[in-house]
Amino acid sequence: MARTFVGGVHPPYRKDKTCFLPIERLSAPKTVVIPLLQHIGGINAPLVAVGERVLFGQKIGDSDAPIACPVHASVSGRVIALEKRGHPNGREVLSLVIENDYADEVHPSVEPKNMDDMSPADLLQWIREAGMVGMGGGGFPTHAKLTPPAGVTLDAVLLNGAECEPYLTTDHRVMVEWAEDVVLGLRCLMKVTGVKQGYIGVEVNKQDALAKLRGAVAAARDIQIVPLAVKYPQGAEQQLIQACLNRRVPKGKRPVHIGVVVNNVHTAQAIAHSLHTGLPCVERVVTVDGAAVERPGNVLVRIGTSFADILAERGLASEPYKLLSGGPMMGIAMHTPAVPVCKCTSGILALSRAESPATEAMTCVRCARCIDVCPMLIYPTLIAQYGERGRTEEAEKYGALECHECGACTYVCPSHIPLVQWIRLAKSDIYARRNRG
Amino acid sequence: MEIKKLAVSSSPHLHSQNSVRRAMLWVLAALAPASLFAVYYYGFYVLVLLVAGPVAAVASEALILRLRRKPITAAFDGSAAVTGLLLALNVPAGASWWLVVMGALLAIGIGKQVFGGIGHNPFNPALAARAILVVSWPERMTRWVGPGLVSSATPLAEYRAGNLVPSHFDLFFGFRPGSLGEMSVFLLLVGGITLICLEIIDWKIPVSFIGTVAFLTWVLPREGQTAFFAGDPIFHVLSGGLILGAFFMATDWTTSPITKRGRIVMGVGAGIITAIIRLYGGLPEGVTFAILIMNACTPLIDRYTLGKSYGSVRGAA
Amino acid sequence: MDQIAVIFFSAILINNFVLIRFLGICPFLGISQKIETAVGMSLAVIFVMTVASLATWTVQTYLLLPYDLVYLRTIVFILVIAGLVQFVEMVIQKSSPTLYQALGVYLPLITTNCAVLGVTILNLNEGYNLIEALAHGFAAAVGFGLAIVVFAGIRERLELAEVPEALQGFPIALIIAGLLSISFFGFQGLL
Amino acid sequence: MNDLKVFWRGIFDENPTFRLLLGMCPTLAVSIAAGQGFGMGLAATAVLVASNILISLMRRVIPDSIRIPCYIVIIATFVTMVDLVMAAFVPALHQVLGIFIPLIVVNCIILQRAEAFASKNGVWRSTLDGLGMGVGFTLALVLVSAIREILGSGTLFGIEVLWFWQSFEPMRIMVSPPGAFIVLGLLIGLINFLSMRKA
Amino acid sequence: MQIDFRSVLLALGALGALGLIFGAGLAIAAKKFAVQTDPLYAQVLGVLPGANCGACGYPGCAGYATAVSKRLVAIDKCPVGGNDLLGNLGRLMGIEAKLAADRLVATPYCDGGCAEAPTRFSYEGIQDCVAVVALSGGDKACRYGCVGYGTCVKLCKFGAITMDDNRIPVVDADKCTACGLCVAGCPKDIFSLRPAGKQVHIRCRSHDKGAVVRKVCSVGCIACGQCVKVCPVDAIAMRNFLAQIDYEKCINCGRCVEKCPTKTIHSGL
Repeated sequence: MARTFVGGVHPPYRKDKTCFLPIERLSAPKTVVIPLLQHIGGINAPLVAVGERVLFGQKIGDSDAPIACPVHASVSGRVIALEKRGHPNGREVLSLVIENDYADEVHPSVEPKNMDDMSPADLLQWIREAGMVGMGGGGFPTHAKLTPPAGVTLDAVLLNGAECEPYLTTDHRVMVEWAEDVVLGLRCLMKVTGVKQGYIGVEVNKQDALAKLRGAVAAARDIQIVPLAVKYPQGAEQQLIQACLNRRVPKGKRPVHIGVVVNNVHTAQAIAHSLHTGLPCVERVVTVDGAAVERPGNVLVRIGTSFADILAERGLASEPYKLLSGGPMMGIAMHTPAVPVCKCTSGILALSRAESPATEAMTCVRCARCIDVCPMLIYPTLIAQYGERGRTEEAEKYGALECHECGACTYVCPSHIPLVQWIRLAKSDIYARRNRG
Repeated sequence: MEIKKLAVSSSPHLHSQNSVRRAMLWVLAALAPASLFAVYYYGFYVLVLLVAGPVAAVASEALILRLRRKPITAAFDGSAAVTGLLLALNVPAGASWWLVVMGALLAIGIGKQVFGGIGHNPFNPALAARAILVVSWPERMTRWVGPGLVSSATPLAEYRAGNLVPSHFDLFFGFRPGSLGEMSVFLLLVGGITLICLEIIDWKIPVSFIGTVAFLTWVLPREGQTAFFAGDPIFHVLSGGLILGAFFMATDWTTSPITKRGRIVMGVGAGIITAIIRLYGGLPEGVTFAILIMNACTPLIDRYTLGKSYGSVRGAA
Repeated sequence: MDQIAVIFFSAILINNFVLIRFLGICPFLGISQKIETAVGMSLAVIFVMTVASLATWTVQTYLLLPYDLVYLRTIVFILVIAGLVQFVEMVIQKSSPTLYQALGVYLPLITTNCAVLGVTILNLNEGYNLIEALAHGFAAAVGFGLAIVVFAGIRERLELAEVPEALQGFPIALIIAGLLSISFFGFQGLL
Repeated sequence: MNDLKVFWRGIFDENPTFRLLLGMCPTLAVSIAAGQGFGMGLAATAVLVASNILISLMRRVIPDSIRIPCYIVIIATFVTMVDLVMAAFVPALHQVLGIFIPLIVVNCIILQRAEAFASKNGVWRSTLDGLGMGVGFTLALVLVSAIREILGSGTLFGIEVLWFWQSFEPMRIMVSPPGAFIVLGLLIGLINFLSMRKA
Repeated sequence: MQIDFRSVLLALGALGALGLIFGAGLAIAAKKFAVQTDPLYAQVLGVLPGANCGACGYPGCAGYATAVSKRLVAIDKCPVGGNDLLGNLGRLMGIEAKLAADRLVATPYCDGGCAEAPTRFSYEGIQDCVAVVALSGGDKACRYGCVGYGTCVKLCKFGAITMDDNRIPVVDADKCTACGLCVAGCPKDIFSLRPAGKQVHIRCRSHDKGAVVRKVCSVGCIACGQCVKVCPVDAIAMRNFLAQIDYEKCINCGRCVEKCPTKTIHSGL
């Protein structure tokens, strides 16, 4: 019996074009743009100057902030600029631009590791140095997730293989092709945290991934493969925890506060890959899809490769109407393809108008479908309506701050109200009010 | 291929096929079998009523929107047509056409547009209009006729009078007098269950409403009797406008609670009021008034049945 | 006992003071913007009406009737009520400043709330004994409270509605009251 | 403000029912038939004029801190007089108006005029003000009750007026409580709408 | 006519007795439940404009009145009431009020509407400046410019701001109270308060270089410096590629307005 959570929606999968295609490696581009911020937390300071030559895998940005992790050069070559560039989060972020010399000269710090030889503390430090972040889209620094606050004992490590967003098949292919690495990565995370039980949650529409993972785990008892019902947002941290462990994360807390560590399967695979090769996080798999893309598929690219380069490689069948970074439910619409792939960029979707039609908002008819589907059990329409009228106290009362913007409410709204956008505005109003008073 | 200008919007970028219009068309479709049965049972004249209702409702909505200088396209979103049809289904077969037209005008005017139109009305427009009609022209609204427009009394009135009532079978399939839309329980159930499966209406209101009426009419003695647990719940569930009201009117999006628990409260409350009016009130039927009163209570119900959010668990402080 | 129950339910549901008898319309329309204030007002009215029923019944039975002063009824009753309300006002102002602030100018308005004077006169017109008068006063106030709280709920919701400008405020409130009144018609003939 | 304005104001610009939104209870309750509305209006006007005169006369005598109770006693006295007079001379009307005659005491219009006008102005102007407000209230009552009577009973002042429309069936809701609320609400809305258009 | 003195006396007696009883009861109650209220508060609230705009930083006029009457805050926090209010409050509180020299009006410092400034993407969603700016910084190609979704119109409690056909805010100087809500609420920081007497102002916020500005707006400041040269009183300075007027020095001569090649400098309210 597949496990699940309360609420949720069933958007069309649209995964069939890419989920059976093997991952293809793309050649490194002429220039890469490495944003100094590729995680949630403090921005890194550059460690190299313009004009300097950097090597493949060299640390080029780091920060003292407690929640931050370094970035690395994904090619060898010369730094030609340090300036604000477009970022897949929609804003402009200080970035290092490196001109590739195609030598791929590896930095001396890069050397394979053996997990069994390292202490948990060393492993933790190394995970930070390797620049590991949540590669599912969140981008929370992995090492910070593994450190429990005082008084909390970690007791479960969850790998998130739900991949509930339509179109995206990145994690699916990673699990199918590198199942052993995923399991090894999980074991590494379990060693760091001293947790005895690991779980991998996978939606049951990925039977091949489930089979491969079961094969990789074999008879081991310490890792449980959890089949999950196919429902959006099954892959959201809170919902995954509810489905796998039947626990809830309290308001304003993170999973680590209830002793749970959640990581994306791709992150686990990246950790394992890094153990094998010694390379930090310098490449990732990205789903390229959408009706405007000529040859959809999953590509393994260097971090910093621009969307434009990847789209040029895969070809455009028509002029895209929207260009998304991430999936269609939580992804961010880009206004230009001149943005680089970051560590947390899981997909590049070039959608046609028919795939993502513009809708006109009408009056709320109180059908309460948004409330029925909300996985956080809050009141989207009330937050939106009170927020619209500037009544932030009410918006907060109905749960504005708990919203993690999964988009299920907006997806089902028969009046086409941009609920998530209203809630986002209400949240910023609430924070602004708090900062004032 | 060159990218010239991209569209940017907030996530999500996918949208379900849901729309108010689509849902309203489904409601009309779900009401169609029961409506056609009324035409079959009573004859062609009722078709005039069933068409007059929606047409008058849509026309008056368009007119009022025009007067309010709002886009009149909103009149064709299907909600006015549903209101009009529900109103027509709530009059007796012998009703005059002007009664239905008047009702549709009242429903849209006083029931809906004075509050700002769709989504804002606190009372179900069709029921508000029906109540006005019942109070205004009681004899016209309760002059029940059988097939061929011969006068007769409804099962509930007969039951009150202690007379013989139709068999459960006849009640279930609709071979009995009543308002146009309330006769064939079977066809109404088909439509209602379709709407539940399509997630257009929530099962909680009809189930708790009908369940409460069944329970109370079974337990409580009718007026003038003393024996408890001696009622005929099946008769009460199958007769009158209970099924029509519970599936198609109490579930009205705008006027029913938005919380899950609130919908149960609404159903139970409407059930209690219906049962009390049927058993002890001056009127034989109480569904209309029960739903209207629960409509009025809906904001209070919503307020006091707010559920706990996902993150409202211990340790949240 | 039956008689009391009849008086009780009749005053709440069938002859609801506000919706059917049109007594106490001013506070009903004026102080029903928020549920909290409506509840506070209801409690104040329940208290005043019950005590007023007791006081006026006593005055009527032991003062006006024996000395043949029934024609002074209106003056005497309004005096009694005014004094009572003033007293309640002072108590609330002292004991619950927040409630006092919420009820604001409407507390003195209970004096001129025709529901209070109305219930005392009705008590006498109906020839109720003390217990019946108390029950009637209490139930009528509960009916008033029920109506005003339900009404406040609807009005709070309508804050989010796009009511046509000409109908905003009083007109829409009256129309809601009309529809609420119609809903209560279902109880006609009960009992 | 000239004296004429004081009088006219109560009828149009500051009509107690439609503009100041005062005295709703009797407006709703007795407006079943135009005759009743007219009778109620006259009774209230009588009390209004009389109390305005007396309060204006006594405005320098009444201590400020207990003025409201004093006004109420004065008003109650006149109401009692009107009550007794009506019981004696128009018993039928007195019967149908029922408790709304004694309830004139708590009619907000009268107290509001006492407080807002009579206590600050001379006798002549207070009389005019009371008269204007009273006429305004009476006219409003007659208007509301005429609408309700015509639609609800098909008559006006008890006379059949819809003789040209034989098949007219009275809309009985108009003569029942919900009709009162709805008609008054729509009427005030209409007046708001017209004055907004004018502005 | 025979007057029944007994009943008259009875009536008077009954009323008198009741009056005495109630009077005494109330007097006792008034003593027992006495609550102190500050008469100053009511007076202060009385002179405040009652707009409840919150520009003073308190939730509405009542909040500010409480604070003022308790002398917790200066009396010049309400921009709406203007000099009249300052005078009134000063009299009430016994404080010598320093009157503002010149009335201020809110002014939008951007004139690049639909016709002059192109957009870089087509926006779909809530018609609100804050909402669109949250997405990639707004759809205007000029990243300093007004995005034109009219949040300032909604913010203004006095109906002083409207959007023109070109989607640029227009301030009605007569209605503007200089409360500053638009200044604080505009996500692009387009508004500033300007002395109403100073008519010349440079309607641009862009610190981009001239070449960049030319590409994204036809009425933006290209930092050519001609206004600086032409100004007879040295009131204009070029700061980070944007000309700025020092209103202390400006004499409203309007020479810069004539000279400006991009018509960025305006004269008038």
